[in-house]
Amino acid sequence: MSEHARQADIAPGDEPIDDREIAKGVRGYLIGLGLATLLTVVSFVVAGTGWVWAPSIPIALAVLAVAQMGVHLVFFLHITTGPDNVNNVMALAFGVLIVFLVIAGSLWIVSHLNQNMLPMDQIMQMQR
Amino acid sequence: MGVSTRCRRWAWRALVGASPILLTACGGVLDPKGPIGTAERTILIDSLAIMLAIVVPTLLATMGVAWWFRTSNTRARYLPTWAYSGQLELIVWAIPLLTIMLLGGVAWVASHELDPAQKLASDKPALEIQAVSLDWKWLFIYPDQHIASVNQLVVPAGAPVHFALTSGSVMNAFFVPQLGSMIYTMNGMTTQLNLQADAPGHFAGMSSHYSGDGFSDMHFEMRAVPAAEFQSWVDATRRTGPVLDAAGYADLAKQSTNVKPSLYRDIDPALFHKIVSQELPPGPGPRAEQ
Amino acid sequence: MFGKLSWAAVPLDQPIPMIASGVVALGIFGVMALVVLKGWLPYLWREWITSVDHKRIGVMYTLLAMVMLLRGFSDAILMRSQQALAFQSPGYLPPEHYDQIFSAHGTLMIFFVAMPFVIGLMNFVVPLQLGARDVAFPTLNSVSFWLTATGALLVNISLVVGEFARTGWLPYPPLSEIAYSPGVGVDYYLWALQISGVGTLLSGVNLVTTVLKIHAPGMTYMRMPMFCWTTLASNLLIVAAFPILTATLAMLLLDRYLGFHFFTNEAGGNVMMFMNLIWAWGHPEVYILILPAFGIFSEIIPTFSGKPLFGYRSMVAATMVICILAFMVWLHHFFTMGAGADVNGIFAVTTMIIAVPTGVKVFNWLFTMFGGRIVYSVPMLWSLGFIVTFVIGGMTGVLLAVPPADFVLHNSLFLVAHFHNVIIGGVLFGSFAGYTYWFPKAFGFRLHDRLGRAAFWFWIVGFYLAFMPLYVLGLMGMTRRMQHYDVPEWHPWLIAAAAGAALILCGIMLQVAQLVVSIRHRESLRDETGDPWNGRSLEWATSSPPPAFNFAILPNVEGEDAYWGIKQHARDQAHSNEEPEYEDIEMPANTPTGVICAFFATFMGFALIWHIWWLVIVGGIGAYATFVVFAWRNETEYKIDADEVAKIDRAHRRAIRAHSDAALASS
Amino acid sequence: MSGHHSTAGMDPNHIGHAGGSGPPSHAARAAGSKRVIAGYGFWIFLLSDIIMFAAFFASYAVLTDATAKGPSGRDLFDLHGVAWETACLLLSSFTSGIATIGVWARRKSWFYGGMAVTFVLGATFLGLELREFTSLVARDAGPSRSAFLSAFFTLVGCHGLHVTAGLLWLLTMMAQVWAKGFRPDILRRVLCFSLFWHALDIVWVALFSVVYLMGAGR
Ligand code: HEA
Ligand code: HEA
Ligand code: CUA
Ligand SMILES: [Cu+2]
Repeated sequence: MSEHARQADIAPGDEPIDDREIAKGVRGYLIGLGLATLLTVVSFVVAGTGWVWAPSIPIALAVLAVAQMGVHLVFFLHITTGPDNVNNVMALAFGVLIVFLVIAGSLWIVSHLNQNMLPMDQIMQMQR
Repeated sequence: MGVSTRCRRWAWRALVGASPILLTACGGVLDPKGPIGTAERTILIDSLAIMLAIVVPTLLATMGVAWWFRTSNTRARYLPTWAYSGQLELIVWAIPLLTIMLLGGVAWVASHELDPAQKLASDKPALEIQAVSLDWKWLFIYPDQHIASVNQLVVPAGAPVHFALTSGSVMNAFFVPQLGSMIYTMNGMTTQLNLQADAPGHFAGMSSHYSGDGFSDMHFEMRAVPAAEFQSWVDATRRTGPVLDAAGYADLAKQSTNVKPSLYRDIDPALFHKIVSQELPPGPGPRAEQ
Repeated sequence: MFGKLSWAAVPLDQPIPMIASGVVALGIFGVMALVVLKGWLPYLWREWITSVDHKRIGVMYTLLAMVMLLRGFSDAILMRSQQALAFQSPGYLPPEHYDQIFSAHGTLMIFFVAMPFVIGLMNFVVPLQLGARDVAFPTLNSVSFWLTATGALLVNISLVVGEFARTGWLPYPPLSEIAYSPGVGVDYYLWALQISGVGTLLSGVNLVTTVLKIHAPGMTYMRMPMFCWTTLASNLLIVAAFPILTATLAMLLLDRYLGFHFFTNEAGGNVMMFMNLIWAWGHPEVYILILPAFGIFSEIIPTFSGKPLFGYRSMVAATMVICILAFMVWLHHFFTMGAGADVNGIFAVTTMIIAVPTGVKVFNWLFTMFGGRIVYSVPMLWSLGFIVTFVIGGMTGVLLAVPPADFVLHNSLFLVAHFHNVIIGGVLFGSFAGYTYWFPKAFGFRLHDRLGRAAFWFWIVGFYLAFMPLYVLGLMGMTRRMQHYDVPEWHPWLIAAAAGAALILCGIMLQVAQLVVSIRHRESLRDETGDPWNGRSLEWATSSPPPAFNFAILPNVEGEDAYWGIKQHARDQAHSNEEPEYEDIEMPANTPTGVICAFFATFMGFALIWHIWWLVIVGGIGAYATFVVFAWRNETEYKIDADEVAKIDRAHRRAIRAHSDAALASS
Repeated sequence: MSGHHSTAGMDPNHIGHAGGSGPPSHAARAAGSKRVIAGYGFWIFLLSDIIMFAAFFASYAVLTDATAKGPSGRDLFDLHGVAWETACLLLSSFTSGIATIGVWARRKSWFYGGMAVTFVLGATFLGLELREFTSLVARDAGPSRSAFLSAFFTLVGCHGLHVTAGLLWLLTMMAQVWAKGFRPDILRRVLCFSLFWHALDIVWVALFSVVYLMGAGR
């Protein structure tokens, strides 16, 4: 198999050979660490203080979390949109889709079920 | 429901012609005795007819093509490289897609029309029944009549019945095939069901969700009777049998199989509420017996 | 010392399981004695048990499936005869047995028959079709297989020691919670599936990686045979769905072992979450099973029609659409829970949409046959039987997807008929077709033809007789899982169904006979050229059975139907015989890692079921140690010399030349 | 026989040579190197792991309000501890990156140093988590108190178990490099380990956002 080995594909988490310069590498991880720290701190601040309008906190947290995951993917896992990464990104997209379907689907279904199965007295109250 | 009556009539004829046994065999979902069951049978047959319209030609074509193009048939044309055709490709996607659009429309509308929680339109008031599945029997509480019964259900014919259902132990499903729609029963939760029997009669009812060793005997008889007879049945019941209170319920909740029908003269009015809210704990399961 | 285990766990007082397990134990013991006495053990150990060759592992998977099929079928016969007898009588199987039997039947058939059968075929065929030397992770492949075997072993141990679950093939709580099922039955179920689930997941990872990353030169994605595509889709589903099963079963385990409250009646547990999650796995699971079968038919129908697959691109698209849609329909298994019209309606529509890509496949097979020269070989018979049967089963599936229809058909025998209709007509017929089609590739000789035909006809007639009555019974209001009943109208239909099962039994016996007769007459059934069916894809380009390295020189692919192209090219240019330059080939070395892992996993599973905690710890440490030892090896590959490769390949070339000369001479 | 001819070189759908979804050449699609294969396989495994977490997340989300009259997240969560845990894990992701750079540059000191610090940070994280768990159990808020707590302990504990497994793996990798040096098969395993470790950090981001920060705020 190895005769046909090509570097056109790249393993997830790897960086292309020619990019492997120590200084450059360290710089990448440092940028990632900085951005991630920033986002984490903002998340804790948003949740822990009254600075943000309370009902929007969960949305803000969700957005921040997604952003931070993105930072990790790019700077720590070296996932890019380059042609050598197509397969890695496709697999990731598939995974994210399934995660979304399972979580959102479950919440939607069970919330409807719960709504329809309130104990009798609560239904009576609603009808009156 | 978007299906032409001609189509429906055709389906009927096919079904009646093909299997008279199906229809004469009483007690099934093709022999409904109430509005819900009737509507469901209609939907079932309509959907089947829509699909048969495409499935039957497909099956015939399969067998025909397979037979005609057998090696020994020298008259059949051999097209050894024919593997693509834009038009056919389009048709191949379009036909099932259109069928499904029709069928999906039917399903969408029908699931709204026949939502089991939906009240039935009627000039008569609905009879309220609280059904509790237990290991392994059914308890029916008549909250307005202050009576209860085990493994038998008497309702007035021609009037809607509203069921509130729960389980006193594991999951079950309440089902009277000739009246339609089954629904799950679960501990700590209430499901809703609305049914009606159009004319007096006896119908078999059962649990249609496996619930353990005694499951096969977890059936009950449902009787629809004329309104006057219903009233006299209620009156008679009020005069006989024990009272169902918390202690009686605890007894009933223990596992038992093949339970004979019985009646309760009076009930604790909050009984159903106490079961749903788990104030009365769920049935003890097999351990209690040892 | 031995946790909950004591002699009382062995049901000495119950004749049926004791006799059954006695026979099984005797059989196993007999085979083992034979192996040892004949001195075959070293051979088996070297060539099979420790093998990491995808072909050997594939064969072992299918063998496991067939053995479990016999067990699953004996359960089916028990059920059919019980229901034929139990009219107004308790029959001969009391509920606590009958309930174990349908639970074991469903569990075995899905997890230890259907799954290993399709995984075995994918394992065997896909690397050959891709023009590869092996799967991506050969050792992992062996681990996967042995973990699956462990699960199967645990289920069968439950026959003798303790009991099996009485909760159906999917253990719905709260019935499966400790309060209502205090015995070890559910624990057997849970640990068997957790252990084999790890194996399945790993083999999913393995095959996805293989299809996406390992090819012969020129084998682009759009040139892969359909079976590779459906393998990709099916294994993507495995990778995405099995973790959900693992998580769900883990929650039930935590409830049972540590008093958690995910699905209990008490303390806020929510049983609906179990139904929701188990079907979020369960529905994709049925497409995990059917997609490889679709792929098998997409190989067989073109081969025996003598033309390429019609609408290849549509087929690829349909496969991937099914793969995604599979995750958007799971609620159709609990329409009757009462989620309301909007939820039911949406899931009804998404469910039905699956009929579109499936229909596309059916029509494309039809057009593949159109204009062909159809050879009615045994694999082709199974394929035709499949199309007809599966379309009917699919149609009743779509009917169940209409919520108001499901409100009266859910949990009825109509449903049971639906899924046997698609599983037997689809997955099982597909597996049988693939088994007959690729058998010569695996063993170098064909299966006996006439016996195969006879088996097919018994099967198909038996199938319709056994399962069409169930549709009628479902419409008559009969629920599933009834141990007895007292409705006179049901009785004749159940007797008919039992007769059908008896015909199926004849079919099975003919299949066994076919195997035996074929082995006896293997010389006359020999496949000399490696290409007995005039095949179109690369597995037919090598000898039967293929050498360990599959291809002496990795083939160069220049279009779809790779081998067909090569053959045509050779015929046009009459130059198939120039000899390439052979090179040394490195192949992964055999290792007992898989079987040792499974050894520890078996003890660990058994110990967990019976609460023998010290043994759990020993098993865990043993498994970890095995991996470390494996990781410490220095020699992970062995080399096959170019001379050796040349010798093997020349023999194959000579055989092909002799064959084509003979063909020329006779024409 | 024209039929023969047209099948030979051509492909009937006229797609074979266009090569499908984009990769420009046969070369791109030829068998990848072992490193790519191993990394990709592990990537797929990680996705499956994340989907398993998704199932636990879904249960947690559904059961957050099922406190059975017991304590809720608001009553229980201590954001200070969580902040420290987060810091540990984030830093450890960085240090494991440093170990990776040590591998490229074939510098054992960077590798051992990075891995050792990663281990310490991971172990500290685990210690903090254990402290939280024991204090919860001590306050009668153990996993069998309510469905909410069952889901909480399972979700967070599952991540903790992954970290534990990661630490075991980390030590094994250090031992392997020490015993065998930077051999290609060992480097592949190191690659997989670093993927694993970074993925655990990503899961933790979801955990502290959804479970702790949103939970404490209710
Ligand atoms: C792959 C799945 C699969 C298969 C193949 C089958 C096959 C069969 N099943 Fe299956 N069945 C299920 C999956 C399957 N079943 C499931 C999931 C359930 C639900 C369980 C539950 O309720 O929880 C169920 C339930 C179920 C019931 C219970 C119905 C009820 O609830 O009341 C019954 C009743 O008779 C039944 C009958 C049969 C019969 C007669 C066959 C026959 O067709 C048997 C066919 C025989 C074989 C498949 C083996 C034969 C072949 C060989 C041995 C090959 C030999 C060798 C060579 C090829 C060389 N099944
Ligand atoms: C291999 C297994 C397999 C396959 C392929 C399928 C395929 C399908 N199944 Fe089935 N199903 C099961 C195995 C399978 N199923 C099992 C095991 C259960 C029960 C589990 C249990 O409860 O124990 C079940 C249960 C089940 C239910 C739940 C019923 C209930 O519990 O009440 C439903 C409901 O929607 C359903 C629907 C479908 C549909 C719509 C398809 C579709 O994919 C079918 C698509 C195919 C076609 C439609 C035929 C070909 C198409 C054409 C010729 C085109 C033209 C046709 C039309 C436009 C209609 N299935
Ligand atoms: Cu189930 Cu509410
Ligand atoms: Cu399904």
